[in-house]
Amino acid sequence: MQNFLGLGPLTWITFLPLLGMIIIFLIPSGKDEKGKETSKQLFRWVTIGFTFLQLIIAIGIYLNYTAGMTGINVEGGFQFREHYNWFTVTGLPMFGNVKVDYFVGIDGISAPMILLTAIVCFVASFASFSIKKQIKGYFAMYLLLDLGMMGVFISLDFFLFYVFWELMLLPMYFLIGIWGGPRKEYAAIKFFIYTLVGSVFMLLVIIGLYFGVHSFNMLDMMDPLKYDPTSIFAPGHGWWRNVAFFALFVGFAIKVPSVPFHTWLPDAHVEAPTPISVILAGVLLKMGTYGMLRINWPMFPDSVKYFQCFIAWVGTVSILYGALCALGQFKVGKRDFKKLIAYSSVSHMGYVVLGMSSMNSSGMSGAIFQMFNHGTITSMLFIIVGVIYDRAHTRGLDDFGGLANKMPIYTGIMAIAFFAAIGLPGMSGFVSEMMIFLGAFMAYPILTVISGLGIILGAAYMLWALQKVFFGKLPDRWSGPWDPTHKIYKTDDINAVELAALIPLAILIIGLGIYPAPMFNMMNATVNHLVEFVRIGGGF
Amino acid sequence: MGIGLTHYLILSGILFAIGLFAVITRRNAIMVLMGLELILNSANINFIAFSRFGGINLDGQVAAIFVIVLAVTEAAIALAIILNIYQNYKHIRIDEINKLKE
Amino acid sequence: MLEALFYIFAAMIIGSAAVTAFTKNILYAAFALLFTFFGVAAIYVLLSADFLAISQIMIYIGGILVLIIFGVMLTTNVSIVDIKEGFTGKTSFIIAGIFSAITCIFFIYLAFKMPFINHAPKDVKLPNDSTIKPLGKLLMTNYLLAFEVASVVLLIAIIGAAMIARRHDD
Amino acid sequence: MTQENLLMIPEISVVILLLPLLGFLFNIFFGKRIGRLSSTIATGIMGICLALASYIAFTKFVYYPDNGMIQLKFDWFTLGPGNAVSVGIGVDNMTAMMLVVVTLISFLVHLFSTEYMRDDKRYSRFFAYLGIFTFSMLGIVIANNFLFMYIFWELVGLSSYLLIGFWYEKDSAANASKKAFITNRVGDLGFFAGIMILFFTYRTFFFDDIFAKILGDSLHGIAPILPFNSGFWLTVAGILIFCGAIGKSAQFPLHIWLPDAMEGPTPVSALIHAATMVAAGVYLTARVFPMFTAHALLFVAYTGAITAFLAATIAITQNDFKKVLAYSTVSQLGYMVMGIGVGAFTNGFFHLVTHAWFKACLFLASGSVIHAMHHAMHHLNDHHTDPQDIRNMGGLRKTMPLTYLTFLFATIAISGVPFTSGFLSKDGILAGTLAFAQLTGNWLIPIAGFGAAGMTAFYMFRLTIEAFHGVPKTKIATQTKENKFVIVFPLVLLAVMSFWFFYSANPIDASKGWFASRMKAPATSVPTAYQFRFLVPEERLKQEEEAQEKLEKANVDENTEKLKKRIHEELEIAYATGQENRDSVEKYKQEFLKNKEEAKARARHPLMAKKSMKDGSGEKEEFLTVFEEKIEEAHLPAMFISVLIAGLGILLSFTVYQFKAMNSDNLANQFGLLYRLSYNKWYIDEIYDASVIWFTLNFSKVLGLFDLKVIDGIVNLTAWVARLAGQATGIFDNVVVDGLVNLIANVTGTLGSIMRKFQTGRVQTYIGLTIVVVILLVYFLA
Repeated sequence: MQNFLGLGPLTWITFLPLLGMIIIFLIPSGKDEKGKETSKQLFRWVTIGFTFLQLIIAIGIYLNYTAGMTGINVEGGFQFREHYNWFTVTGLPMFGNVKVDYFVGIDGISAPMILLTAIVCFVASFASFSIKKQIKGYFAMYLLLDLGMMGVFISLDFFLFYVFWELMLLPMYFLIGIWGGPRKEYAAIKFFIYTLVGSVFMLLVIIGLYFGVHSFNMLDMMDPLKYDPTSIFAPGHGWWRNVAFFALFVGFAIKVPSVPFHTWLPDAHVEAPTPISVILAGVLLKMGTYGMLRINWPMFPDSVKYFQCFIAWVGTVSILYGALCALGQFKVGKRDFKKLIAYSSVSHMGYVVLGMSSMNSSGMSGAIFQMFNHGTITSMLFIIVGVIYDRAHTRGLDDFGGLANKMPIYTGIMAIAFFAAIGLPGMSGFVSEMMIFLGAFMAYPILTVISGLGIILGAAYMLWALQKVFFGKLPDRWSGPWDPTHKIYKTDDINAVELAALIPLAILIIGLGIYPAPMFNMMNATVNHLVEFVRIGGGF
Repeated sequence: MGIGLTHYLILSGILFAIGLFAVITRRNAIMVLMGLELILNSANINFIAFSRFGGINLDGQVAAIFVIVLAVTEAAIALAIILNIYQNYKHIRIDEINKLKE
Repeated sequence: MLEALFYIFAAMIIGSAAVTAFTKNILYAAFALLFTFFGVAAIYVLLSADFLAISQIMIYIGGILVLIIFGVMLTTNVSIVDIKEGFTGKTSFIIAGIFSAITCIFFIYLAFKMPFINHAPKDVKLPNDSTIKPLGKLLMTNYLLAFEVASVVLLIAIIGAAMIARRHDD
Repeated sequence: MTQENLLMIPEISVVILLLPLLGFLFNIFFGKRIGRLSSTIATGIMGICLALASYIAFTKFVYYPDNGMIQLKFDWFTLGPGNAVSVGIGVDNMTAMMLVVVTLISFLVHLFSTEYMRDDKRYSRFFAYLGIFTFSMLGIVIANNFLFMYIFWELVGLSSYLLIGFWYEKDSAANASKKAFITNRVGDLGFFAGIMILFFTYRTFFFDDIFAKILGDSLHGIAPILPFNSGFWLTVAGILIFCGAIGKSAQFPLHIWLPDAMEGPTPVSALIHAATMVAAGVYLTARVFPMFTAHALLFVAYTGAITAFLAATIAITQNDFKKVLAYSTVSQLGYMVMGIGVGAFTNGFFHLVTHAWFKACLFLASGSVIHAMHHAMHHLNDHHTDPQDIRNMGGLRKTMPLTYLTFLFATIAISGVPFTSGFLSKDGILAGTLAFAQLTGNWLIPIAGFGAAGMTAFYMFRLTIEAFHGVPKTKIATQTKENKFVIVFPLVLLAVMSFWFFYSANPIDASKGWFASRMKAPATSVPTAYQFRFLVPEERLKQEEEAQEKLEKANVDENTEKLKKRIHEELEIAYATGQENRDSVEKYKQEFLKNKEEAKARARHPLMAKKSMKDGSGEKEEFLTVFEEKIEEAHLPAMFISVLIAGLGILLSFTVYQFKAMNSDNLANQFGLLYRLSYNKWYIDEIYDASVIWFTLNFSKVLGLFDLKVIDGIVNLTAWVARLAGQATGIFDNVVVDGLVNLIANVTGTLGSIMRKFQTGRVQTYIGLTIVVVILLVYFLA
């Protein structure tokens, strides 16, 4: 892929949203005499345009991606890489010279994530049509969030990574806190503080590692020869390295989220507006597992082995706990549709953690593929909830019923999403879950079979929800013309904009379910390299 | 006893005090102006007294000339201002013109 | 002889100044001011400052006082004959009195206690010829700049005064 | 078998597989627009499939009669060099037979449904679902590996879910579909665990590769790959895979979903829940038959026996037309599983095929009856009577003669009366159980089998008599009419298919027929030490014996060298396939030696029959095992007993229900406890509700509360503590720090307000003050 204007495709894909943001800021809000924002359509289409450009670049990256290059700790294995000096600060006390690079590149782990981010952002921008207030600010924030997420996935400099990581938090906070539901402030602050705690752990380790290698380059941090032998993370300091690994793991596990750090997720999902839920579940959760694969695994391969069993337990517990909590939604408190899906996310991300704990190529590939699939599937689920919420202004599962007759197309699409979430063969979720199970079984047979209960529980709660919403009799309030005062809601079927968001995802889910080879080809070399790297302990 | 510097200074001091009193107490702006003239005169007496007895010779007198010049300009401008005030307020009672308070 | 003259003129200055300060009638005050200026001019003569004495009479009496009287005429409603303008109030009257008294006493105190008083010559020989020539020389040499500035200031003051006093209704 | 002379079998099988999918896609997207035409398209596609399947079956049976599998293998995706996930399709005799069964029944059900579903508002949707079901079922049939099988297994579950819940407006239907799916998932978890064990060990999903590797080098005196050097894991894997069959074929204890599944439309019940999908479990059991160890087979046999018996007892007392048939299906599936479990592979599979015809016939006939009842009810404006309750029927023989005749014939077939296909297959299974009992002493299995056979005859005739004989019990029954041709035609065809002569010229023994000769039991792959001796082919026993002797005779050092070399090779394979964590060479060798001793000891296991001394006599029966001979011996006794018992059952049924010689209510009262147990289905649903489901739901509830209160509570508590600390510092801040600041401010303010007094705004005051200050300054400074 050619460099355009002297900047590589990764820079373009990451900073395009910034351009969009500037354009959005330049467009006047243009309120007419009634106070209605006249240029809101323009904001929407600008956002869609920029995310679409991003998607095109992402597809271009995919098409020009060379399968078989390794990455992880080999700089030559990264593709589309750009390496410039960002800034250098000299003569700091203690730190000495601090050199921060703009070092980006992708390998088999980040390439699927780039693709996923581009897809989810594009799709979620369609779902953003339901946002009605302060549209200018919303889309500006949205694009900033997009930028942050892309940046996290391309960064190979730890400092840069951290900058993007934090950059992403802020718009998320506002997007939940301003455009969210009734308890938005609580949810936003909870989200923010939770993830900030994780960031603090990460920051501590970053500083520690910096003193070890005197560089923020991630690849240097993976090389035992680059470490100052006196530093606490140098090879041989197993205890300290384990502590650092654990701190990082907790930091990322909060983001995943793994039990018991998951309680921000249901709140954030329930309160966030639909497109933000989509992005939250579709991309943000992946950052935890991505961080583990990019940072935890190769930087602390010795500690990974030490904690392997523990990680597998974390995965198993998350799977079962999330699934049971999702099932428990039918019994406890408000039966909220979004909360159900939020808990199912906990469960599904548990599979990813379980797969990563296996340390073999099936499990790892499955985990990465599951990250991608969970992104597409859960995005679809949240958009689906958003569609019904726009019509009914409720997410209570008890308020629905018998919609299959009223909204047949919607029901069909929803069935695809639900069965994909259950892991039905023919959908991408099946392939990834299968690979995770096959891989994890080689490492921890008993745990794997126990976590297999998750697929039964998954079927139970998903089908339960499906039945609640679509089957049975239509409640009286759902028939008749639109009349919010009497709680009678219109039940027009899904519209074109919503379909535009859902159909690409559905095609992707089914397409990858039938022919997953493109994804696996993309990540094979990297994953095998990582597995081998961790197996030999990386020299630590 | 011969008339010395001290006498002149006492004279100018008394004149100054009277002028000050006029400046502070009178309501009419023109009366205030008159008080000012008294003060300036007391200052001039001092200058010239110093010129006579203080060993500064004619420099004191030159200063007095400038003071007179200043007095003239001051009187001219002050009167112009007073006229202006009169045009605006239809009176020149200076204690009622307390815009500075706000 | 000179001492008697000094005391006479001093009494005249203080008396007329007091009238200026205390009278309610603004016209009386203006006339009393006339006597004060005369008295001061006389004191200048006693101090052998002839040029200044003449200037005092010409400028103060011929210029400023006339100006003041014009001001009085223009700003006081003569037709209803209420040119008596009172003081700002009893409290301020007393306070101002005390202030002035303190000031007066302070100056007298200074007149006696200032260190240079003792170095001043008791009696200085009066010059015989006029001071006009040396004054003119001084103004044209040492004080040229001040002189020029003063003239500019005068010019500006005249323009300014004319501007300010101009009627604004056109 | 070379590629060029396969007569296009793999290609055509792929076409057969994909055609129904095409129909599904077409009907789901355009079905609504084309209306009635959708059924024509779907039926037409099934007709083509049927023709192609017949071609494949004919070709396979005639040109490739030996039981080899013609297969295609390809990589689905790869995980790096040498680490591919391969899948493929394959056709052997069993597949060819199944293709015909599935396509024929599917075709007939399509035909039947064109009329039966005529008034349904989701007409085209129904045919779309039938299409995807047929696709998935064919996928199971032609899969040659576990992965594909599992994939289509799940897809079949999906289509079953969709079809059971077709009338989702009814809560009962929605619940039943959910129950079916989840129950199946439980079984599938076991299935998947079994697949994981096999894949973990052999790194392949293909049946033939796995069986070959299980057999491994035991012939050459080398132990099979870890962990199957002990029979335990092999047994576990077998049982786990069989779990899939337990779920899908509704075996005890997961049979509970099948009777509920009758909420779906009746053609669906015929297609899925009688003839094909539920048989998939049996098909799977037959597929993996070569890897069942002795213990696993015993497990399978007992499961089948219990299911057959239990379901038969329940079926006796049910009143719902379809429920009776459902339990009868469960019972018959138990039969098939039992047959395979005892090693009567051929007859078990045979029963699958014959059962498919007559059970489909029974269900379609019931559909015909229900359809007629519905119409009659509609005619009478009656919307409350249950059209499926046999207590509302009676006397339908007169109004619906064709339906009656076909139903009767299918009933005779299922009861095991001679000259029917049902007799042939059932007799074979029962003979197998007898032989098995003789060889191993498990006499409970034949007892359950014969008991179930008698009960089957009884309740099937009860059903026939109650519904068709006697006088109409309600007005509706009198108003019923025979259905149209498209409904009756499949019935007749299926009934005709139940005659014996389709399978064997001999009406009482099918073992010499074409079917039995094509569906030979595959030789077991399980090492001799873990298998019933009588199931292991003579040939292999002989080979093994020779190998053993050679091994013993061979020089010990040489042997060790050979072993080491072999072990190295094994380890290399293990490394290449990623089993890097394997034990060291030394350990491996020791284990091998130890296992050899154990294997010798295990050979004297009580389950193992004594080795037959008989020499292989028949020229064609190269692999004729002891067991097969025993079956032949047991054939006649089994036949007599089964005919006798079936006859007794029929007789009893006629006595009670036709001639009313005994009052059925009295009988029910006499056997009160048993009756209630049977009527309430042994309370199995209730037990589940009270145990597993109750536990799961309440556990999830508790966990949900735990999450909400405890975990979130801890988070909120932390936040609360932080906030409290914040408040404390806030108070400190307000009182002390702010206090100081405020103090200063107050002082300033007070001073200011004092000073304010001086600010009169009058110039004169300012002048006065200025003077005072100047004086003060002069005084103090000068």
